[in-house]
Formats: sequence, C-alpha cells, structure tokens
Amino acid sequence: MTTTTPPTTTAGPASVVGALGRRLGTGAPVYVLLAVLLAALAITDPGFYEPDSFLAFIKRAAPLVILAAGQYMVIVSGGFDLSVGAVVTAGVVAGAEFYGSYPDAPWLLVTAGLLLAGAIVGLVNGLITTVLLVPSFITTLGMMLILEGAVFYWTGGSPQGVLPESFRNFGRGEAGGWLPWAVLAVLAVGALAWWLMRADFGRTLLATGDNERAAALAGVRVPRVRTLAFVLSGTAAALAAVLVAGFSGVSAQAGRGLEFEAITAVVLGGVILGGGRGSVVAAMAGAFSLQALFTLLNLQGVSGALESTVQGFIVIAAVGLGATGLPGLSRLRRRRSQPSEGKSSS
Amino acid sequence: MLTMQDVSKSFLGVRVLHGVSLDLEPGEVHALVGENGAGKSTLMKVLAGEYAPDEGTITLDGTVHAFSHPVQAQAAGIGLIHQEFALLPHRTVAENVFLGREPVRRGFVDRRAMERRTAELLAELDETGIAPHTLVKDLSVARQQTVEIVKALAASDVRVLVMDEPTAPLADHEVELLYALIRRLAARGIGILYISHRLREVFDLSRRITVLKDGRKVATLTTAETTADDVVRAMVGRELGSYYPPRADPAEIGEPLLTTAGAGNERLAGIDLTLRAGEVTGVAGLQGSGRTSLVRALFGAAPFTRGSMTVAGRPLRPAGPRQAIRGGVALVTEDRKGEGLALRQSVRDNALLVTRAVHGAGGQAGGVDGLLERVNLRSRGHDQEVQYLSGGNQQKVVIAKWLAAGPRVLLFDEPTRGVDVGAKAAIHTLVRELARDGMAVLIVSSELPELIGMSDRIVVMADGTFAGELPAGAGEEDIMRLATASDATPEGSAA
Amino acid sequence: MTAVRTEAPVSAAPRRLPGAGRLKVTDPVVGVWLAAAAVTLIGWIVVTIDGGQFMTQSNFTGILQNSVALGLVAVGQSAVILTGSLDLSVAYLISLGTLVAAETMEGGSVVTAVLAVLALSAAVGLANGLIVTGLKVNAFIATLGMAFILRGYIEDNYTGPAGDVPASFQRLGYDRVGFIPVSVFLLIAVAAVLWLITKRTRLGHHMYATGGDEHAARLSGVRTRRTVIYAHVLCALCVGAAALFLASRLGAGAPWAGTEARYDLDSIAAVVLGGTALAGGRGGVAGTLGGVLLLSVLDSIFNQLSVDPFFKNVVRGVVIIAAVALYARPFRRRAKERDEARAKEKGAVA
Amino acid sequence: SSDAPKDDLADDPAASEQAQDGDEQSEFFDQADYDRQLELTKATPEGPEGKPWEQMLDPASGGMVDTSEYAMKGGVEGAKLCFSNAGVFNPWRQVGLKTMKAEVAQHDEIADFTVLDAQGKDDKQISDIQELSGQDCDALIVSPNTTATLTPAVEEACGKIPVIVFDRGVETDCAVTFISPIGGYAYGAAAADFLVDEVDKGGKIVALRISPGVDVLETRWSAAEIAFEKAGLDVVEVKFTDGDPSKAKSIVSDAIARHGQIDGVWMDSGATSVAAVEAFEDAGEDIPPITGEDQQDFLQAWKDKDLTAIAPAYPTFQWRTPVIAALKILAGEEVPKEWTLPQPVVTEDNFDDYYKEGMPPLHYGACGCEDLPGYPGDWGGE
Ligand SMILES: Nc1ncnc2c1ncn2[C@@H]1O[C@H](COP(=O)(O)OP(=O)(O)OP(=O)(O)O)[C@@H](O)[C@H]1O
Ligand SMILES: Nc1ncnc2c1ncn2[C@@H]1O[C@H](COP(=O)(O)OP(=O)(O)OP(=O)(O)O)[C@@H](O)[C@H]1O
Ligand SMILES: [Mg+2]
Ligand SMILES: [Mg+2]
Repeated sequence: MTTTTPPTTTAGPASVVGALGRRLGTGAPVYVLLAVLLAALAITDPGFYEPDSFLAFIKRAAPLVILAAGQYMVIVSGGFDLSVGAVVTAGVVAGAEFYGSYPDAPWLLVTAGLLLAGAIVGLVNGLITTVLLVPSFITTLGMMLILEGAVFYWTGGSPQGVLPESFRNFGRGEAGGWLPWAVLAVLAVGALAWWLMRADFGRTLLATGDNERAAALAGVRVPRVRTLAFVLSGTAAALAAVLVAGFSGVSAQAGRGLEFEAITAVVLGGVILGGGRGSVVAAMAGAFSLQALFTLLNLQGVSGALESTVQGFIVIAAVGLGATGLPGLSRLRRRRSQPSEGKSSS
Repeated sequence: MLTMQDVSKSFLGVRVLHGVSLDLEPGEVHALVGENGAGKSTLMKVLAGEYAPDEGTITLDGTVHAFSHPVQAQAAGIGLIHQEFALLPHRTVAENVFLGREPVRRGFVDRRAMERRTAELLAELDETGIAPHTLVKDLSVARQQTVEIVKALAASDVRVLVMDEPTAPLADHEVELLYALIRRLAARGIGILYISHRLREVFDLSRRITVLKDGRKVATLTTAETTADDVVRAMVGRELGSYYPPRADPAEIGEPLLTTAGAGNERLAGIDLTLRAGEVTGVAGLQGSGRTSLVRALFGAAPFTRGSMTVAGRPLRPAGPRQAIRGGVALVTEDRKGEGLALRQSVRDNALLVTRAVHGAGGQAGGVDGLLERVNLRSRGHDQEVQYLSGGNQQKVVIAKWLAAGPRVLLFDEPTRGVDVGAKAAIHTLVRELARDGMAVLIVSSELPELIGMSDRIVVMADGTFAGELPAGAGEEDIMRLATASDATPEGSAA
Repeated sequence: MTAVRTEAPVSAAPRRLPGAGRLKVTDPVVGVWLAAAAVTLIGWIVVTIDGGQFMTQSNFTGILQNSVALGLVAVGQSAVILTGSLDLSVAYLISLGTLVAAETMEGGSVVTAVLAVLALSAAVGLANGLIVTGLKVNAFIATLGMAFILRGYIEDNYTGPAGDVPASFQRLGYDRVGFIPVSVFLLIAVAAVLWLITKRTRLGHHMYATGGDEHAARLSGVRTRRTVIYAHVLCALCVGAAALFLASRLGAGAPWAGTEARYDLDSIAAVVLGGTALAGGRGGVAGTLGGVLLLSVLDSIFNQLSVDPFFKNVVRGVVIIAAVALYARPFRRRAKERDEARAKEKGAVA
Repeated sequence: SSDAPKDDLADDPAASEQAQDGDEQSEFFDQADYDRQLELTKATPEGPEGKPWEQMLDPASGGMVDTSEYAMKGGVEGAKLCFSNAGVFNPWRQVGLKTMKAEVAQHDEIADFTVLDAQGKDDKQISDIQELSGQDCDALIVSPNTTATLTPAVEEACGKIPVIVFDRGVETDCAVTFISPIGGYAYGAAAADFLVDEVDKGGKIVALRISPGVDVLETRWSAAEIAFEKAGLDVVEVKFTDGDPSKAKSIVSDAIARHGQIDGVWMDSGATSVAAVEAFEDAGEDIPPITGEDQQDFLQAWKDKDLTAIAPAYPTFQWRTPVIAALKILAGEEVPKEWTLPQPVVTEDNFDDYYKEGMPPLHYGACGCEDLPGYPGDWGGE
C-alpha cells in the first residue's frame, strides 16, 4: 500500500484485475496465444508431440527465435533493427562465397567469422544511431540496403561456393543423433538472453529504453549500452544465418522478410515498440507462436494464397487485444495522462 | 457563475482530491493556494476536462457539465493555462495560440487573421517582442509562458480562466503586465482562478482565497479580511519550525568532502564552495539564479570548465555523471519523472540502477531491501513498478538509488517538490540522518522555510555566482536581500 | 497602448511567404533540394567526363517520369509520418489498386475505375487508421498486418497481370507536354493538394500538432485520433493515385507492381531524406518531393554510368544514412536547447 | 526463373471449357498453346548442331521476317546494342546476363553495349525502354519484367528501332523477333510425365510452387495438373515456398509427417529442390522420384545421392540468342518472327552434358556458355 490513502471503492476491482495482470507480466497474452496454437496443432496433427516432430518444430523455429531475442534487445532499448534479414542473407551468401575460396576452412572458424561480422554490423548500426543520432529505423534501413547491395555486388549476384556438410551440420544435424543442434542453440541463446536481462546489462538496458535521461544521470553509459544491444542483435542475426544456411543451404533470399517477422514476434511477446518494457522470454515465445502459426496454417491447408491474410488478421488481433486488454488498459490511460517522451523511433 | 461541488479524484487508488467544493463569481480573481501536491493542479484539470472526476459536479452558469475532453470545457468557456507547457516547439506562435480552433476562411486556415489576432492579443499583453510567426522553440521560457496565456485567451468567449502558476517563469516587469491584464480580464467579467505559491501576488490580486491541503479544502477566506500568516497556517496546518529535525551540532561537522575554487562554466562563475561531512548546506536563489546549474556542474552533467574541484581531498574533474558518481557524488534531480526514475521498471531495479551502471551490482541485489527499508519506502513490494508509487515514495526510491552507490556527497535539487506533507517530513529526517552518518549534503530548494529549517548554513546565489553566505537561523528577509541584491526589485517569498 | 511598437512584427507577417521567411540552408527542406541540385551538377560533370551526356532532354524526362510513382506514394507517406504514424501497407495497396483499376476499366468506364480505386484506398486507409487509433496497435505492426492481409487477397485472386487499360487512359502514363510527362502534373497536383492540406487547413495544422506532441495537441482540443485516421486515409488516397498512374502506364494491373519496387521502404526513405522527422511533427511534402527527386537523379546518374545495380543499393543506403546524420546535427543542438528549456520550465514549478 | 506464355489468352471456347473443370489455377490454361508446346518438344531443331542457342524450332510457323530495312549501311561494324533488363533479382537472371555479356564480348563488331536495369520495376523499365529508344541505339533488346505491362512501351520503341524481345513476351507482335524456349507447358509436362512414369497409380505427390499470382509459373503447374489427373496420381499437397529453401524444407518435412510416405515431388522451378531432397534425408526416408531444374546444386545432389530425378531446363543459353539475332537483323539477314529455342530436359542419359564439375551451386547447367570467353571463371567456376 502506498502511504497516503486507503484505496477507494471505485479503485477496488480495477486494482485487483490490474494486480493479476501485473503478476502475469506484460507477456501474459503471448503465453495464452502460444498455448492455444500448440493445442490447435495437437488437434490438427496428433503426431505433433512425438519427440522427433516436436524437436523438428523447435529446430525450424530456431532462427526466428534467436532473431527475436536479438531484436528484443534493440527494441527494448528504444530502437528498431531492420537490418537483421539482410544480415541473414548476407551471412549465408558470404559463408558460401568464403567456402568458394577456401573449401577446406574449418566450420568453427567460419561460424565464428560470421558471428564476428554480424557483431561488426551491429556495432556500426549502434554507432551511427548513438553517435550520429540517426534514428535506428533509418540506420538499419540503410544498412539493409547496403548489406544486400554489397554482398551481391561482391559475389557478382550469386555466391560461388558450396557449403560443406561440416558447416551445415549445426543447422541441420543432431547432437547424439536425436537432439538437433539448433535446439541446443535456442536453449543456449535463451539462457544467455535471460541471464543477460537479469544481469546489470539487461537492467540498465531496460532503464535506458524507459528513460534515457534518467539512465544517463544514473551513470549508465547510454550510447554504449544501446550500441551493445545492436551488437547482440547483429550477432544473433549472424547465428540465425548459420542455422538457416545449415538447415536449407545456399540461397540468395535466405533472410527475406525476416526482419519483419522478428519484430512481429517481439511485439507479439508484449514488448512495446519504443522501449522499456517487456521480457525476452516472452519475445522468444512470440517467435514460437509465429512459427506455430505458420505451421498450423500449413497443416490446415488454408489455401496457400490466403495464408498471409490469416496471418495478418491474427497478428493485428493478438497485438490489439494485448494493447486494449485488461493489463493494458490502465497502462495506456496512464501513459496518455503523461506527456510522452518522444515516439517509438530512434 | 461557476460552482464545483464535492469533487473527488483518485489516481490508481490514491485519492488526490477529497470532496472539494469551490465557487467563482464573474469578474472575481479567486486564488487557490496550498502546498506542493495539495491537489491544486488536479482540481483545475478536472475543471478543464482533462480528468473526469470520480465524484462531484461542475456547474457553469446554471448548467451542469460533465466534461470528458478538454475541448468540451473550452467550448463551455473554460480556459486553462498549464503549469506544464502544452506548446509545440516547432510550430509558430500563432499556430500554437490557435491550435484546435484555427480560423478558417474558404476552407483554409486564415493565417492572416490568426497572426493578426495573435498580434492583437500580444499587444494587449504589451508583448512586443514576440512576432506571431516565430517558432515557439526560438522564444525564451518567459515568452513561451506568455504564449500559453495568449492561447487561453484566444479561446472564444472565455468565461473562466484558470492560471496555474502563470508568473513562475516571468520577470518582474512581465509580472506587472500580467497583473494589469488579469485586472482587465476580470473587469470584462471573466472569472479567474489563480494558483500561485507567491502569497504577495495572491494578496495583490485576489478577492477570495481558497486553501487546499492534502486534497481537502481547508477554508475559503476573503482576502481583505485575512493575513498572510493565516493563510500559511491554513496551508501547513501546524506551526513552522517544529517540523524539521534538529540541526547539526558543530562537533558533528567534519572534514571538507567537496571543495571548489574559482569554478565556473558558461552559466556559473566564481564558485568557491566547501561541503563538509555532517553538514547540510542550503542553496537559495531566485528562479534562474543558477542553482540547478551549480548542482549539475558538481555532478558533471554540465561540468565546470574553469577552476578546480576536489572530492574527499582528491581532485575530480568529472566529464560526466559517471566520474562524479565514482568520485562519490550523487544528485537527486529536480525533475523526478524526467530525470530520476525509469517509471516502468520495478522499485528494486530503480534502486539498483546506479550500482549496476557504475559499480556492477551483481550479487548486491539483496542489500537493496535494507536500503528501501531505511528510506521508509511504502510499496506493495519491491517488484512494483515505480510509476504506481506516490510522489513521496518515488522520491524515496530515488534517494535509495543513490544510497546504494555509497556516496560521500549528496546533492538534492528541490528534494520535496510535489511530495506530500508526510513524505516530506520523512525525507527531511532522512536527509538529516545521512548528514549524521558523515555525508556532505547540499540542498537546493525554492521553499525558503524548508531551506531555513534544514540547513546548517545557506549559500545564496544570484546571476550564476555566490551572492553571500548566511549561518543557520537566518531569516527569509536576509536571504531575499542577498538573492535580489543585483536585481532592482525584490521579489516576494519564493514559497 | 503601444501600437507603434507592435506594428513591426505584425505588418511583417502577411508579406512573408509561407516558410520563405526562414529559408536556411540548415533547413532539411532547403537542404534536400540543394542536395538534389548538387547531385545533378556532380552527375553532369561525372557523366560528361565518362563520355556521356547528362543534360539531355530525354534524360530530364526520364528523371521526372521515374519520380512520379514514388513521388505519389511518398507524398502520402509524408502525411502519415508527419502525424507520427507510419504506413507499411502501401506496396500491396498499389498492387491491388492497379489490378482493380485495370479490371474495372476492362469492363466498365474509366470514371468508375478511378472511383473504385479511390474508394478501395480510402477503405484501406480508414482500416489502418482505425486499427492504429482504436485497437491501439502500433502503426508499424498494424500496417504490416494490413500488408499481409492485402497480400493474401491478391495472391488468392490473381494469377498474374489482369485487366486492360484503354488507350485513352494510358495517355496519362505516356503523354508529354513538351518534354514534361503529363503524369508529372498529376504528381504536382496531388503534392499541391497535400501541401495545401498540411500547411493550410485545420486538418494539416492538427496533423503537425499530433505528430509533434500528441498530449499537448489533445489538451489544446485537437481530436488526435480523428487526425491520425484522416492522415491514413489521405496517404491511402495518394497511394490510390499512384496505383492509377501505374495502371495507366503498365496498361494492366500487376500483382507485383508495388512490392517489387519496394514502395513501402523506399517511400519512407524518401520522406526521411526530405527532412521529415520519423517521430512526426516536422517536415512536409515539399521536402519529400526533394527527396524523391534526389533518389531519381541518383538513379539516372547510375544508369548513365552503368553502375552495377547492386552497388546502387549500397550508395542509396549510404546516402540515406548520411543525409539523416546531417539533419541530426542541427537537431542535436536543438535537442540540447529543448532540454535546457525543459529544465527551466520544470524550475518554474516551484 | 521465368517463362513465356506470350500468346493470347484463351479465346478458343474448347480451352475455356477445359479450364472450367480444372480448379481455379486452370484459368491460365490454353489448350491450343499446350498442344503446340508439346508438339514442339518432339520437333527437330533447325540450325547448327551443338549450338542450341542458334537453333530454332518450327520457324516456319511464325514466318521469317525480312530485315533489310534495318540493315546498317556500312555493315554491322561499330553497332551499338542496347538492352533493357527487367533486373538481376535471381540467380537465373544473373547467369543469363553474364552469358549475354560474354556473347557480346565475342563480337568485336559491337562497339557499345548499354544495359539498363529496371530492378524489377515495370514503371522503370518503361522509362528505360523510352530512354534507350531515344538514344542512338542500333537495336534494342528487351527482357520484359511483366508480360502484359510493357506492351505500350515496346510498341513505342518499335516505331524507332528494331526491337528484340526475349524470355517473357509482350502482347504485341511489333518486335522484329521474339526469342524464347518452348515454354511453361512443356516444362511442367516434362516434369510431370517423368513422375507419371516413375510413380504407380495412386501414388502421393507433393507439388512445390514458388508463389501464386506469377503468370509465367502458372502454365507449368497447369500442364502438370493435367498429367497427374490423367495418370491418377494423388496430389496430396500443393504449397507455395516463396522460393525460400527453409520454407520448402519445412513443408516437405510436414508432408512426410502427415502422409507417411511421399511417392514423388514435383516443382515448378529449381530453387528449392535441394531443400526438398534434404527434407527426406533428414526424416530418414528414401528420396522419391523428384523433379528440379538444371541448377548446379540440384545436379550435384542428383549425382551424389544417385537420385531418381529429372530436371527440365528453362535454358539460360537463350540470353545469347538476342545478341546473335540483333547482329543478324542489323546485317539484313532474315530471322524468324518467333524464334523458338529448344528446351532441354536433363535426364539420366544426358546428365553429363549439363553437370559441370566445379561450378557454383546457383549456376545453371544449360547456360551454353562453355565456349564463351572467360568460362568458367566469370561464372564463378574453377
Ligand atoms: N496523473 C497522475 N497520476 C497519479 N498521481 C497524480 C497525477 N497527477 C497528480 N498526481 C498526484 O496528485 C497529487 C496532487 O498533485 P497536483 O499536481 O494537483 O498538486 P499541486 O497542488 O498542483 O502541486 P504543485 O504546487 O506542486 O503544483 C500529487 O501527489 C501528485 O503526485
Ligand atoms: N542553455 C543555456 N544557455 C544559456 N543560458 C542558460 C541556459 N540554460 C539556462 N540558462 C540560464 O542560466 C541561468 C541559470 O539557470 P538554472 O536553471 O541553473 O537556474 P536555477 O536557479 O537552477 O533555476 P531553478 O529555480 O529553475 O532551478 C538562468 O538565467 C538561465 O536562464
Ligand atoms: Mg500544480
Ligand atoms: Mg532549479
């Protein structure tokens, strides 16, 4: 209870519901959504929960989940990363190109190289955004054009090499013959992200996204923290590229549209564009939901073409209900009564 | 003409107004006074349709209104000049003045009429320095305030004009012009609700005074039949002085922890300051005298560019808050929501923010609970989001945040602004305890009684430099004399 | 009172051209037009050195012609961005618009087709606006969702180019007055209308206000939700105009007309290049046209120099980031001023 | 990749009737075209042996065009060719453009070769065509982005200079010649007939398509649909992959899980065929008869995994022909109005003609580029 006054009767029921909503966290709707989708999948396809096919589902979702974790970092700090799709494409193409020149390169080295390159892309995004004060939407949009242009310019339009099995095994194969490496990657990224968000970095990141000035005056190195978020996003995108390359091989359009899928996943997870609120686990659950939705639409055999219409409706409805739903109501009213600190860009 | 009857309002379960009633006659200037957080602004926002009251009615000229949007209140003839500006910095003066009610001619906004009318209104205020087509961001704050006033006047057929601390940022000659204007408006039969902390203005202008305290109406007094002392007593509800914790014993005052010599920057000059362990130093000054600039410089947020500074005997040249924090300096800013808190984070996360950002908290998370207990925080738990706390408790979180970092020097800028009476006393006690624990404390406050009550010595600022220093027990007049030494006209009490 | 003293600013006001009174190089609108001019000049020199001819009439026509479609979309996009929103559904709306236009023209009259496309656009814009303001879905997600919905509809109903545009209507896409394509007049007309709406009508004023500070606008009596909805409808109508233009030029409806050209992101890039703040409240149509022209001129130069199309993207990305970084420089100063103003304003509370 | 259903849409009542008993995709079906294309697959090409890009199928049907009016006065020496390209947005077009440029490099008589890239924008390509026809090009080659939409621009250009259209068509015959391989029906039917032969009646077929709404791919599918129906094969899934291998792999994995056994996979182009193959491998299933395209990665998988497969080609060597045709026209030699190129199908028997060791995965085997300068390095090979 707060110091001043006992709650009035009018506030009673609202605050009970509010408290419940708060306990569930802002991510509550996404868990419901995910549960519904998984149940629907179980009904549609009884075999869905057999270990093999469930692991295969996670494996397939892995790149998007990892992208969502990275995207979450940027969004929660108050930005956008539109360049992740291009990073995935560039990563796949560059990997193949690299193998074209050095067919015997050890896979670990190439993977590490790609992750480093992804980190560097993130670093550049971060520096342009924080030092040159370019809104991140524009920075990463520009980066997307630059990466797509540069990688195809470099490869003359299509990659020249073949990805060897050793490299692809990470995205394609299984550890111990049954547990896909991709599932391990998701678990590792999830654990790392969860830990990061509990650690100093994550808490300062959230505070930065919530109130940059307050964070700066509390000694947070705001540019550094935000840049680091981009670096993480870039690295996550590169990891997703390694998984995608492993899962399905060389393709010139491996990452097409992934940036929008990742942002949608994060928003489905109840994370607010503009920063400061939301949990990384919910964001990853958002990615699983999205993948479950794709799978469900696929299994349901919704006329292939109408699939995106259904997807559009569901995303709008889910986000809309999340925004106007019970926990959201008080939040919005609250926000409106305070002058907002800028829009969801930067 | 206007009656507000039994108005109540709660925010998230905290009742801010308890059945307040108020009436206003045509041509009357009715002053509304009360301490920070007494609910004045909230009451006026209810009147202006920004908040819907939980209970109570508003009757204007015999019609009962239930406003759900500011537009409806405006249409009914109620204009509100905001305490916090509601101006668009990138739009012109005329565009701001007529925002929401632009004159239209043949389908298009009649810029000419808009600018002409704005110019006329400005002329009425004798504001010749503002061209209607200037961008608001290019105006000084005082002029921006003038634009706010003009904006309220431009609303068609204003019957009731609410002014929430309109003179706060104005210079004295501007205040005089405003007085003249208010009188003219009143003569036209417009009822004016006037909120101010400056009692002299209140007595100069008003016919009646309503005093609010903790969201309740204490009294409505006829100005001619009352004195400033009566009003203050009604506001505070007890005798001043009994209210503050005892000052430091000279024996408790220890080593200098922070010194500056000849320090200055573009806004400050000749700052020679010594803050000692165990001592509470007050900083007084008029609006814009440089008090905030001083604490921000000490904290490295807008650092000194000249002179020297030492903290705990070691030279410190903070280029930013981080270095200052590492050196053991902490700053509780005046803008709690904008600069002090991440409102959507939990109490615990806010309290740990500095430690995490600067020292790397890691395992310390547990220790924060003790701290929050120490500052006497009342919340639903440490996972509660800070935005749902009352102002006083929010301030306690800010203080806890700094204490967690173990500072030697604590700077407070308006530490009790917008904080209710109970929390205020708690903060005062806490500040004193911290000094007892050996920290050097500096307090900036515009509330002179608070400053006098809390400080072991008072430094007075004027024009970005020190105008003098007074020992404990100095009176308001002494302070004001120093504060206004360079100004031609003395200003009234700052609180 | 002091009528003489007040005279000066007042009488100065009506004579001032809108905006002309404060034309500064640092103003992004002026900046982007200057940049377009500079790029043209540099292009001219480089192309001439390369042995080509840049300042030819046909080249000039080409630059103008290539500005039309993106120009129409970007002008509409400016309206939503100004208001603090965003529209990512424009690309699919264009595609659908060309299809509806061409199919209606095949069976009915041109007038019906124009009305049908505009009605469709208005409906989509309205839906966007309602989702953003009513359901409170962030504009990014709302319009992205709308894009998916439209995409599904198109893919489900069309298997390729459809419909047929009569020769009479194709003249919009092909005719010229002198060396100026007539469609440029369509762009100018639409841009002029939007310019008038944003700069001269109440709606426009409210759009700037809503984008600048929604809270302040609401307090001043602006119906902010309605304003956002109108902005979305306006944007969609411009997109409808772009669809009609493309239909006339393509002679048929094409399911990929909007998406392959990436009108969604390109239009946002052009708007931002034109100095409109992505957060809303600042900028305008004039700058956007400059941005579109700049992109067109760049494209033309690349064409002349036979630059690898992939490399073009690299340059475009760099140009967009660099331009916004330049705009951010004065903004950085302004942000500082505002912080200080805010600090002082907060001080006024005591 | 792309295709060329140039001819008019179904006017013929029989065809429209036919369309009605199929499902909605069959709107595109044109019986006359279908018959003609299947006929052409059996025809013997005229022209030099081993140079399919110079060959023509049944040139008489469209008639030969007298090009003397276009003949350059002093011979073709110093000719300036211009090319309006739809874009290079997929590997097929990238291989094609390289091939075309190499062909140009072979001809010293071509003084200048200007390429404008429309980057997939119909609108820009129209402007490009206008711009090029306004320049002093001697001949204009057009690879249209969309069949229907470039017609007016091409017509306008026809009035000024000789125009050569290839790959996709336009709805006008004003071009001097239209160059294309046989077409989508032949492609789709070749792949489908293979499955009909390999798979028993009632076998389960998965069909993977790139995306809906692309006319040039619709013909392939409609031809296949007919074949499957006639043979009584059970098409259990028809799914769109967006050309994304991950999506394709997911779809096939799901299909395996749902239907237990898949007896054949048909696809309308090669981009995702390897992903489909891998889906079976990863599921631990035998790879059923599968169709693909002449893309190197598929041929490689075919070789390594000893697939039962077929790969109809929509040959990239067709990018050489427009240059050759342009020179013929400028020399005043006659060319066919419709220059139909052979459309090879990679089978077990001719596999070695198309599989080229050391080429990159997204290379196309039927590029006809082996004799060109710069091969294989310029195509990324070694
Ligand atoms: N939107 C809000 N949500 C929650 N609490 C609020 C809100 N607005 C005001 N309060 C609280 O209501 C109380 C009264 O605030 P109000 O602004 O009306 O005081 P005031 O008398 O105007 O004070 P001051 O003199 O400082 O302006 C304060 O405790 C404040 O924290
Ligand atoms: N960016 C700036 N540039 C120039 N002068 C400034 C700037 N910011 C503030 N000032 C001026 O510096 C002086 C000191 O301002 P400051 O905000 O420190 O005053 P203050 O005494 O703290 O006032 P408050 O009572 O609001 O806390 C004022 O005259 C102010 O107008
Ligand atoms: Mg107030
Ligand atoms: Mg201050």
